[in-house]
Amino acid sequence: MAVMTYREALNQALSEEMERDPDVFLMGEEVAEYDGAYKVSKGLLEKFGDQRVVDSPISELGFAGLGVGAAMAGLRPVIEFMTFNFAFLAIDQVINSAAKMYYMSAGQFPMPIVFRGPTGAALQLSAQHSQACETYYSHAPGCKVVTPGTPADAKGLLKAAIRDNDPVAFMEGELLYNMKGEVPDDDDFIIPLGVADLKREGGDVSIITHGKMIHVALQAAQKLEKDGIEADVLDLRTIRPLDMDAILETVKKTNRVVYLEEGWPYAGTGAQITAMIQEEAFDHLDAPILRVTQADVPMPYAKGLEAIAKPSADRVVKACNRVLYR
Amino acid sequence: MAVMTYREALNQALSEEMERDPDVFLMGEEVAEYDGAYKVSKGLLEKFGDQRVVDSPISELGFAGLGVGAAMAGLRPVIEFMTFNFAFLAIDQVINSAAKMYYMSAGQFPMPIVFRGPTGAALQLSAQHSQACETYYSHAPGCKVVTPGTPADAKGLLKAAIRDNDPVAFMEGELLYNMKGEVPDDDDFIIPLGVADLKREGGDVSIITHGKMIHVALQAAQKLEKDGIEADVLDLRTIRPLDMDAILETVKKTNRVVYLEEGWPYAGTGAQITAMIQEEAFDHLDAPILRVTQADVPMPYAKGLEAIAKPSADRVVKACNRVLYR
Amino acid sequence: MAETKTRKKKSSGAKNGGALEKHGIGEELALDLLRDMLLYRRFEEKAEEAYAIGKIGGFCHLHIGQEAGAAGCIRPLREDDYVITAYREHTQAIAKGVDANAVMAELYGRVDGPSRGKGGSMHIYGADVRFMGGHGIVGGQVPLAAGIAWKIKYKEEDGVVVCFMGDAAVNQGGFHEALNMAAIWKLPAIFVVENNHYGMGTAFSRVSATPVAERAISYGIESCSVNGQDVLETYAAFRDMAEEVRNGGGPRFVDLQTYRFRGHSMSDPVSGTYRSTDEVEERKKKDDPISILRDTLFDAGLLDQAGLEEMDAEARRIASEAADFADASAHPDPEELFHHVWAEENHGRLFFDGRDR
Amino acid sequence: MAETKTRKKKSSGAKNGGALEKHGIGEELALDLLRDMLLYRRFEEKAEEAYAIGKIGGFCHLHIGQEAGAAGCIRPLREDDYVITAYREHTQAIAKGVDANAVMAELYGRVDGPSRGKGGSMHIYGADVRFMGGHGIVGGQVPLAAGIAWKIKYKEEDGVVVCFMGDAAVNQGGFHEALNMAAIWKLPAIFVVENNHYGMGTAFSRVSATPVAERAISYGIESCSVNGQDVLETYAAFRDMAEEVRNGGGPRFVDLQTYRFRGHSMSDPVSGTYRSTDEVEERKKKDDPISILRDTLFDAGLLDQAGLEEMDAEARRIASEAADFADASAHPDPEELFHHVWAEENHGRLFFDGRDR
Ligand SMILES: Cc1ncc(C[n+]2csc(CCOP(=O)(O)OP(=O)(O)O)c2C)c(N)n1
Ligand SMILES: Cc1ncc(C[n+]2csc(CCOP(=O)(O)OP(=O)(O)O)c2C)c(N)n1
Ligand SMILES: [Mg+2]
Ligand SMILES: [Mg+2]
Repeated sequence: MAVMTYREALNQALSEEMERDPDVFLMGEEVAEYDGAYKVSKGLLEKFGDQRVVDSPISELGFAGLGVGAAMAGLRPVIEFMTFNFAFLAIDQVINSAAKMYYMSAGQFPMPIVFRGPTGAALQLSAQHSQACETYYSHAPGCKVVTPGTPADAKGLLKAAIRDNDPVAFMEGELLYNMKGEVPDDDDFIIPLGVADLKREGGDVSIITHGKMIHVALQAAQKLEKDGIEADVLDLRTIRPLDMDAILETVKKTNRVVYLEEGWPYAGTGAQITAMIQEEAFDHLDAPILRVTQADVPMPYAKGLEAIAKPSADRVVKACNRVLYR
Repeated sequence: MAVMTYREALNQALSEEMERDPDVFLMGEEVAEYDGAYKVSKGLLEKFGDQRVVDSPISELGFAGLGVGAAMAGLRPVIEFMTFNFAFLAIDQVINSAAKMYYMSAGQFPMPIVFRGPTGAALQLSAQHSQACETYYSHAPGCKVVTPGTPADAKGLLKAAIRDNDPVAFMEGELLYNMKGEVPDDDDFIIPLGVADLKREGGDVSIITHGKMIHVALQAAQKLEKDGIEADVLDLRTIRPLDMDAILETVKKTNRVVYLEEGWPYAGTGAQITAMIQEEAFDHLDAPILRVTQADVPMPYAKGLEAIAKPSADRVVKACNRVLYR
Repeated sequence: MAETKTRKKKSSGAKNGGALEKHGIGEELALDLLRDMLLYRRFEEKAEEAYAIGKIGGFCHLHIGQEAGAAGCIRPLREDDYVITAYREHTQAIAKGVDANAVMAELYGRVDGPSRGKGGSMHIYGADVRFMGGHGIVGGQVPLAAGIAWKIKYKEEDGVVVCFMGDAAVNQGGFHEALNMAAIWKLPAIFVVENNHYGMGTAFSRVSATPVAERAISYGIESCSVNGQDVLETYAAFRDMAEEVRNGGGPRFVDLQTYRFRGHSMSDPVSGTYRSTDEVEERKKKDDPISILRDTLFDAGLLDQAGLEEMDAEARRIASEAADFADASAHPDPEELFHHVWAEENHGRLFFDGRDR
Repeated sequence: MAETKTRKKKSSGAKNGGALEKHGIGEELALDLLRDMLLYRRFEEKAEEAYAIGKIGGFCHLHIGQEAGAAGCIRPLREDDYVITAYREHTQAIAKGVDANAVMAELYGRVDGPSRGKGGSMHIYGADVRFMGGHGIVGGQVPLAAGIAWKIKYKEEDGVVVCFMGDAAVNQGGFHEALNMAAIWKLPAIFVVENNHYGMGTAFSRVSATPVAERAISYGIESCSVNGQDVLETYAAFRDMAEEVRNGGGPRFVDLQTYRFRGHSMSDPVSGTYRSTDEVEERKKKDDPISILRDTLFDAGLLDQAGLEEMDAEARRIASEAADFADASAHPDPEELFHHVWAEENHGRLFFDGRDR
């Protein structure tokens, strides 16, 4: 096991998959000469040349569509959005072309394309640069959504996403790029899509989450531990496909659930998971499922306001106490 | 009370509000000379001239943004999307500009703009022309979402939406345009946003829905009646703002809920309503809340497949029987 | 198609006789182009009938009047070249090699259609013959074409992609983003605007301050205008352009001047406030690509009435055979609803609609 | 700013003396333009300091080197004209009349900022002075500008809107859609590309086959290139253009040639693989808009070193006063988090985050 940053893990995944398959190429703004706005593609231009690591114009709709066309013709594009906040400009090509093409052609055109970049908030980037965008992609059948929270997950899942034959929205986190963690050395280290990971074993309450919120969940679990409460912390890792078995397992164990997510509540991921749990494990619930989310407002710039807008370990603890009726 | 079509009701609402306020104008593809792709704007060009009823190029992002800019400068634009399926191209301006501007400017720029057009499926229009788009708009704070299901609601709600000072995604239905119903004659007939309507009084089970699905819900209620089951049918009418009081009232009365929606399940409106009900009326639920939605697939063209992809009264009846444990 | 005028025949004899030579088009090829267009015409007339009796539903956009934009643009291409287009694509699918029976079956929503009835009129695909669809979002196919051209360049192939769009599509931002990328990366793509002068009910002159042909200047892409009602001129232009692009000439932009003889779709009126009946009748008389080629061949003595009728009978035969084939094809089974959503199953759940309900 | 070279002064005396006349700019105005630019420079240098010590966070894009694009473009406008721009807008906000103290307070995230600290560096607005922001999505402000121009036309006013964008923004589809609409409806808008030749680390020449100035040809919009480092030329160009647009001349497109002296944002390097340190130093020496005007005024005998130092002291005073003001301004109260999401409450629930948790 090597210790590396989330950024390096993504970089390795890209590099290894590009080595492995000449049809894989990376395109996006600043990915080549600038090594990526967040340096995720550092060194790849040198290694693979400017036909496989390509700086695009600021034309999100255009280069996302270019990727879809290239995938139709047999390549395996990795399209980087500098952040998913800018992908609103491209979402027509993701939903109307990428996610629907395989169906509209009755299987004639698989769509092995990855759209990747950070989602959610970093620090004080204000409303137009801080949105968590999962819902816009998970809602549509035909599009897979992957949200790694650790370096190992980032590497294993990106490699799986690149090898997958469906379009994948691969959502990273600006605040995760510098995070360090252990990553298996194996060149073929793959984490299959759709397998959740129980990141902490408890038994009193289930904190279910995805993406960078896994770290907030673990902090909350530590605080709860001090009060003698042991929390299961389940990291979904991919929200479509969804590891429902793992969800039901922890629910049936603890009978109490808090869903934690970075984004807004209305029709968010937590709403979906909550609706499914109450449907499929109704008799196992000893309390309503609570959701901890971003405050239901556009993200403000001011440091203090941003801090309270984001989900916090304390709010998770409070929610856990509520479902435990403490 | 006059009897008129949903189309005529919308046309009246537009005409009356344009009469009332010279700052209201209508822009979109084919809205002027062609009277609208679905004839909703019939006669308005003649009545108000080509500065107030404006044919746009096929530039969804551009004319949606033009509307937002005009609203910033003090006008009250009504922007027609021929259907919301095409608004994926414009959603950046709706979410990143319209929905966030008032907040980013701390109240300097109210955003009195209506984006309107049909959402969801008509008949055999296939995957790129049949998507129900509510989730893409309801998810974001700053954007109101209105989904009238009858002519009276269409008129009263459109007038309210035009007078509202926040951006409103006003979602109609192609299959509703020809539907007839009674509409109050009053020029100032307004249905305030955020008021649900109990369209049928029952007591055994609650069918909650919005938009054109209200008619499927009422059919289902009739079928259930034959089996001696009386269903409440609650039409939310607006999904943001949301009439939670009305929802909780019917839930506490029947203790059994089915949410019916036209769109896809994952992170749909039903997921949100379900999550809220189980949180706020947990002890009142005698059964899990079930959702009846479009099949979780892109909409197929073939008549037979499309028919089974859409939510049906029979599937609603089945779901009601399940929550009634019959 | 319009009746021939004897006078015209005489007077234009010489000029027309020279048309084939002028464009370097042989007799057999010229006759084939006529066969192509007759088939497209009869095929879509059949589709019209079928639509009228409810065998075909939804939107159905006919190419009638614009057939040279299928025959003339696509016949000069190689099998390994790609074609991508919008929703007015029945004839172009056939031109690229999708079986006419299959196309009709798709319109009928049957399992023998290329998309097994799931795509319908707007979404015809032929992966095997490199016909890349069939797209319903105006302008949506243009960035896809850039991606297909990207693949050709990436794989160092010598193919080209021809991307069709309507005149209204040039007002889509994606069109501009795609043309800019094609220009900076010198992609082997030919962007063709089938300029029938209207987007639904909107005359192009009302939504553009400049003619279509000028819309690529900003990118430094070489442009030309082609008479899309003259299939010989169209064929020659695309034959030559394809060669140049194939040899590294970079992208091209074509203003293909044409005219739509029918309404925007089956549910739209042929004429109305946006264009007069006279205008339409005038164009049908003067500018029918089939009549124009027919007259040329008559005048050049390469075809006579009998030969024409024979050809036409054959076209009608294929068209009605297609309709019979489609009608005999099965409706997709209910479980097909859930096929082809995902190319790859993974661990975990991919569908969320609770099948049991 | 770069040191003056005596030789230069002598040799260019005559020419520079004539610069004011040539552009029809009076002495006081010329001095005001220098005052403006000095203020912008010192103001943003202050912001740099504040950023370095963590008083300002997030993205902070400086205009240093491009100040003529604020002073020269906006000073000629009327109060009732509109300005809208992207995220590199501190100086342009001040130029349009937003109080410098308030702008700095916004950068600090305090309640005395125009957005009460909720907007930050990228989202400065001044509704009262018709400064329309402050937008973070590249190209996003361009359609908005068309809408503002639409309102001017709709209300039959004689104002204009000046819309700034960077060179990279011309590759956004929305830019094209907006310019096309401006052209067909003859909207009173001036679209200005602040062409500093790079979008972050990407040279424009790598993402466009044609120069910026050609990007409006397709719409038939009159274009011109202006030396954006020469504030006198810039001022004169905008003064004249605004008059023409005001009088119904329709939209204009300007390639304002300039150069960014700092990194893309505070978190980006000034130079790197995408541009050499030499290039940057060279441009700073040769092309500082402040030095250029200073030399002109020196040579014309309208300003001496003492006068300059006085001016500069005043600029520094205002800048540090702004920093002090910002620092003294309160942080927004927690409950402000939920203000200004909705302009209008309705019946029913608008917030869904369960405040009690
Ligand atoms: C983005 C988008 N907006 C609107 C529509 C509805 N629509 C379908 S075809 C059409 C007109 C297109 O005209 P043109 O591009 O000239 O092609 P033509 O139909 O003339 O072949 C419109 C507005 C659409 N399908 N997609
Ligand atoms: C749609 C979108 N894509 C990407 C970004 C990230 N980004 C911010 S500024 C920028 C470069 C813009 O360069 P240019 O338009 O030349 O303006 P300049 O910064 O040079 O003033 C990029 C890529 C963004 N904010 N919006
Ligand atoms: Mg057309
Ligand atoms: Mg730039």
